[in-house]
Amino acid sequence: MAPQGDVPLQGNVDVDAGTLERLYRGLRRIRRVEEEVARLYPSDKIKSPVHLSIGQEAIAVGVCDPLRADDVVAPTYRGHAAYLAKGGDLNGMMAELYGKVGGCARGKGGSMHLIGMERFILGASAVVGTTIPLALGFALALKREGKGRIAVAFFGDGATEEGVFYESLNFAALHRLPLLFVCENNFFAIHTPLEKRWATDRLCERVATYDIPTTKISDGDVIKIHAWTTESAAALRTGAGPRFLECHAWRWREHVGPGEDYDAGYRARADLAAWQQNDPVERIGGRIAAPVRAAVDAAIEREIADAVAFAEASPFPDAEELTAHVFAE
Amino acid sequence: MAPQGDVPLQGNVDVDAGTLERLYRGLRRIRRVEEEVARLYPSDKIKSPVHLSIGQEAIAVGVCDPLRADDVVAPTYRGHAAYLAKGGDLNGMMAELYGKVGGCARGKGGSMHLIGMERFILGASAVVGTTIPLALGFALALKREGKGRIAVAFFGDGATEEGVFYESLNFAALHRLPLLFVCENNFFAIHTPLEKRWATDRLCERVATYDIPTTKISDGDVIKIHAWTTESAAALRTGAGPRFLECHAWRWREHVGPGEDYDAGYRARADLAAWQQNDPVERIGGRIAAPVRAAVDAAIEREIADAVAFAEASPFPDAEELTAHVFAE
Amino acid sequence: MSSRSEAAAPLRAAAPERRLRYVEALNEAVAQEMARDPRVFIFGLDVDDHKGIQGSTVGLQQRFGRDRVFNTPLSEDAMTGVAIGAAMAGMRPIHVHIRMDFLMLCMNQLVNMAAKAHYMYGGAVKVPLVVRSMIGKSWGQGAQHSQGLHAMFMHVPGLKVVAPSNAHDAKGCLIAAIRDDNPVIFVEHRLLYGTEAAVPEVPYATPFGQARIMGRGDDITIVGISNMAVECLRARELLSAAGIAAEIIDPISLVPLDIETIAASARRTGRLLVVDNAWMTCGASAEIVARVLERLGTRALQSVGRMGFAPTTCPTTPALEREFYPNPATIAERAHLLVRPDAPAWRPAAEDAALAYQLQFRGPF
Amino acid sequence: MSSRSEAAAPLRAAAPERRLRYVEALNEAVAQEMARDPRVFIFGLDVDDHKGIQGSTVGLQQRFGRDRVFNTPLSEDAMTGVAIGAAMAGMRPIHVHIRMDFLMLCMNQLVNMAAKAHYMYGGAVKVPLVVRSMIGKSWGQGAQHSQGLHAMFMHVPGLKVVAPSNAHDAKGCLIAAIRDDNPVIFVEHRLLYGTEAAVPEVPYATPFGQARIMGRGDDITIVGISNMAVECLRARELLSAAGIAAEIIDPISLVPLDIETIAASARRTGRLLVVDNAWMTCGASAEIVARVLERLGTRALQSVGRMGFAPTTCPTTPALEREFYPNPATIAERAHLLVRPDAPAWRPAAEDAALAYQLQFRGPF
Ligand SMILES: Cc1ncc(C[n+]2csc(CCOP(=O)(O)OP(=O)(O)O)c2C)c(N)n1
Ligand SMILES: Cc1ncc(C[n+]2csc(CCOP(=O)(O)OP(=O)(O)O)c2C)c(N)n1
Ligand SMILES: [Mg+2]
Ligand SMILES: [Mg+2]
Repeated sequence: MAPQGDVPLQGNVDVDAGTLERLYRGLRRIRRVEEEVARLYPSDKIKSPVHLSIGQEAIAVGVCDPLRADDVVAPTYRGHAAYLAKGGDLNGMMAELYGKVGGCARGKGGSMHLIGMERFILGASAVVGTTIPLALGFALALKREGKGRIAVAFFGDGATEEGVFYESLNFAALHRLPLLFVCENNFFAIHTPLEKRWATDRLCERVATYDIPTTKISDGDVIKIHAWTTESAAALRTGAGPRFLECHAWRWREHVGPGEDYDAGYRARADLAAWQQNDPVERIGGRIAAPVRAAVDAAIEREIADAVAFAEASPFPDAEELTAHVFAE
Repeated sequence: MAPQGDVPLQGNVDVDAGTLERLYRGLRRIRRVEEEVARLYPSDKIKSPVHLSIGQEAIAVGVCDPLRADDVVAPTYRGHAAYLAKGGDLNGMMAELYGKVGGCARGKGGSMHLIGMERFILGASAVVGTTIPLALGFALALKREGKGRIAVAFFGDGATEEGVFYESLNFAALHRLPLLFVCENNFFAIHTPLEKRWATDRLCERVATYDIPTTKISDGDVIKIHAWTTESAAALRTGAGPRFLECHAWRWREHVGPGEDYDAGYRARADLAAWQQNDPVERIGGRIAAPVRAAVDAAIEREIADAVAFAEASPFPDAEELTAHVFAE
Repeated sequence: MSSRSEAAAPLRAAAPERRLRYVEALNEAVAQEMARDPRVFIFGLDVDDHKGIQGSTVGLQQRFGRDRVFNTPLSEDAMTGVAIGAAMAGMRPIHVHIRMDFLMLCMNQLVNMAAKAHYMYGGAVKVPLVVRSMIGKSWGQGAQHSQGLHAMFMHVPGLKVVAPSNAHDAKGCLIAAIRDDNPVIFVEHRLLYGTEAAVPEVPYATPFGQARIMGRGDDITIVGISNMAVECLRARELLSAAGIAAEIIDPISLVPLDIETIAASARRTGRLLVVDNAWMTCGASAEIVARVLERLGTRALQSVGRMGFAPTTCPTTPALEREFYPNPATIAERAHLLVRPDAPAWRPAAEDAALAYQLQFRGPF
Repeated sequence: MSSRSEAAAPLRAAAPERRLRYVEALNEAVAQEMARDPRVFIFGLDVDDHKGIQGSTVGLQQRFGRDRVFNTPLSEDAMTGVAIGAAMAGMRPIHVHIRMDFLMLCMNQLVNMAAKAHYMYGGAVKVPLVVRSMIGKSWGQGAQHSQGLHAMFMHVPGLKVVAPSNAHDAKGCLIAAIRDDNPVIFVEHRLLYGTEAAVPEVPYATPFGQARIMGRGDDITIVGISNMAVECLRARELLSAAGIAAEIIDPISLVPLDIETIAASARRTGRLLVVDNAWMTCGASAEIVARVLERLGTRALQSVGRMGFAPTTCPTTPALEREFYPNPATIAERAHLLVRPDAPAWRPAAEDAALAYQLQFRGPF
């Protein structure tokens, strides 16, 4: 049964060449940054736990590309992808992971608390679900402002089990807030599969009962995600209420840390293989002319090398920083 | 659109004469007890705020009558009706309202915290929604026990806005707990109407997405409520998962306290009149032979008089009681 | 200062002071700030109904519209997140709770997000948020409608906590809280709502971190928090009959805490009694006693004491509720014991204790 | 007691003691109680995955089945309600949280229901519930994964709070908590998980409200809470090099609190330092200082002090996190100052401080 309020995607969505290149660049950049983080990790230079998005990049990229620069996103602790896709400063991110004062949170936040307010990237939280209502509050402010800006809340499948998610849906719909709810359903919360946590998977249908139009994209297709966002963002800018997207995705690596953990037995490497077959980086990359792709790739490598150098060079915060910023002056 | 999992009631449900008499007695008893509480109120003998159920009696009575004595109910702070319908001791309730040591909570709880564990009436809470997951926990214990006992969680429309309600639905369905969710929808939370609180009224449909069968009864018909409970309780005893009932109802009096407050303007006296037309006490009473009815009424008056006398005679707790029961020994 | 001494007070030449009730002062503070600053808005359960949070929000929606004054669903957790998010976006929300006990539903947002955001994000955001919360007392409020939980918020760096004891400070503190760039937990005691004080019409901010000496004395320093400040003033009257001069200090704000004023007074009187409207264990009273002694050295004081809720859940029955709270008589008795440990036991006469309840603090502010 | 003094310890004739890690001790406690009492069950996020809460729940599901050992959705609030309801029904739940910070999501259930039910319902129900909660530290745990929030629970009557500092007490306290008819907040410090101690195989209950003197000394009494007890033992080693004999007390349980043992020690040494794994404001350290001084009278002690988290949010970067926590060197320095206020400033040598980290408490228990 199709839930009421379902927003079907048109059969064959596609994008123009410029968009395709942007999407590729976005996907590849996140992939490579996180691979680099994973590579650096054993060196003990990264100073906080990292939750990598490798394999899930399409969601952040597909959603953020159609946004305006002054739209707002609220990433999670698994937030490198959304941070980067929304234009977050790579130097600031890398230095933050290094615990350096040049980090986007001056080294005080680490990987789980990236922030980039100059790009309207809200700070992430290590407590699951906590930032959903914050995005709501931001959306309330944007609605009052009346300039057509919108907000996006990213969250995992696990976050939808927290009561605050439903409280947020109700309030967003009641006030017709310009907010996109984007659920990154990677089937697991840490190592626990959906079957142990969800009574049913009728999530979209449930959300639709708030009169929130919903869409589910199960194949991780960045073009579909892009199309949904383009259409939804336009609707929200002219006063349509909130919308909801559930995207299936596969987290390639372990929950936290740089490695894989298929030997732990809680999920099968065969599933990884299926998703890798479908890897958006390669799929979109394959549609880009080879020289263009090579140039994009090279630029990304330079940017990463620069960011690592920046992080290395940035000093640790001074001891006085310990008690700075407890209160805003 | 009929939500999936909807449990329609048979067209013409009815009950036998014995049940009818029990229902009448239950309805009338609650009505009269609360009228008496309201009458006593200005005398300052009642020592805690009272949230009367006058007008909403059909829900407690219709749900509790088909239950087994060892089934469990979790009432709310508007809980006199459920407490009495499940067989709670009237003396203990009246003395509790009086703040006397003979009260069901030794005077420490008051009207908002009635309890009757000997009749498997869980203690009520003054914090909206708080007892829903407690009923769940009790249901979990009953399921483990394996004796076919079930639990009932009562809650208002306002409580369905709290996140814990959704967390509870999910867990109950996931574990197929023997629990009936009963929402007493009286359209208001204190003075705030549903329109200011609910994005939509598709509540049953939402609950159904947990694969929880739902039913909505909009006319306050105690016979329908009784039929739903009879059928649902039987299903639960043999291992069916939880069920959900939404009952419309009208709170005749003010939110808290003994009086009416239609002059406040937040709701119309005309609505009261409509519900009073349909008053279950009178409707069911009208189907009972006059002498039987008179005998029932008289017995109720005697019981109430005895309870008031009991409460009057019961002493206030001694000062040492202040620090008794902080910890269980 | 007292009903008795007042009778003898000289008539003032100045224009009669304007007096407001605590709820009216709160209402005026919000109205003036909303008029001044379009970023201010107020929301929460029941703010726009006809009772308007005991009058403290009455008329605001008519004046400022539904966008800036609105009711919410029963969703304390998400609504607190909404407030924090809006604050980060540059608005200045006031979130109202009719019982402090309900803050337990939004502790995650208050403790893990509001308190920490400015620091955790390296100063990149601010959270100018006011959380108004009411403490209930008397007439069967009971276990879940009576708690003064300010200590939990004092415990967490990044939150300010204020608990004004009179209408004058209620207005000044609320204006200061609204203008503050940090989350402020604003503690209001229900029994103070009806009390009157001189409240200037012009907007003014009561500075945080500045305690007020409500009555001078040389024999003992008594710190009273929230409505306990008023109870302490009443105790002071009773003590004066026994020849004891108590200095009464209202800290007004608990974070930041004006420990200097309290310590200086205690050093002078040599005795310190802290009376809180809360439990004592890990409470504000423990903090004040410990901080004063750390600062002055233990030898500087002859005696210290704490009073607060009985170490038990709050009972509904008046027979026990009466014993649950400190009152002027028990405060006076305890102070007497601290001042004259070797004297025969003393209690104020019952009728004096009853009379003490007629006293209201009338300044100076 | 120390790595140094141990080398010189006489060989024991008795059978070699069985040593377990803290996580193993927790695991054994639960397994033994589950075997003994079919009402005991354990649940919470991640309890049944391959990591099994750092090993503390590994193997339990295989042994006791999915009905008694199970994972939950991310729904801390409702799951706490489930635990309380099941406890009221006569079961004995153990609810596990991998960070104490997450308890902020279920404060309503813990504070407004679990703590109060027995009292508020006049003794009609009991809530035999254990809430296991882990405090994080080091390596970028940061603002929301590092808080020691036991003071909030100590504040509320009706909750017991224990914070064992070693494997021996971890087992004994967990068994005692499971058998207790009241809600017990069980505080586990992550850095203690790998530490070993002698742990008898037979089930035993460590009595609540009985502090342990972990090392004798006459110059100063130092109370260390949770893993700070271990840090204080290390500080004691450093102090002994400076000729100062510190008495180290581990309260083990915070509610009930064995104030007698602490006060008696402080009276003898004349000095009291309380070192907490938490913030100080309205913390356990404030409470212990205040309670000891109320009990003994201020004049009984020469000096008091408190140490705890820096009054700030916990930063992730090690450059700042290092400064956030008390450590053996800073504790020793502070103790030295309290004992010899007029002596020239003293700090332990850096290499001694580093060496101190090899020390583990080995009893006597
Ligand atoms: C409120 C809360 N409970 C538990 C945790 C521990 N935890 C950290 S990540 C995580 C899984 C969250 O799953 P999901 O929302 O699906 O996000 P994913 O990690 O899969 O991206 C859990 C349970 C937490 N951080 N916050
Ligand atoms: C968590 C919480 N928030 C707010 C309140 C204040 N309050 C008391 S009753 C009530 C209305 C509840 O409405 P509903 O659940 O529909 O029950 P009703 O009173 O209509 O029976 C509110 C908001 C409360 N007690 N608990
Ligand atoms: Mg997930
Ligand atoms: Mg209602």
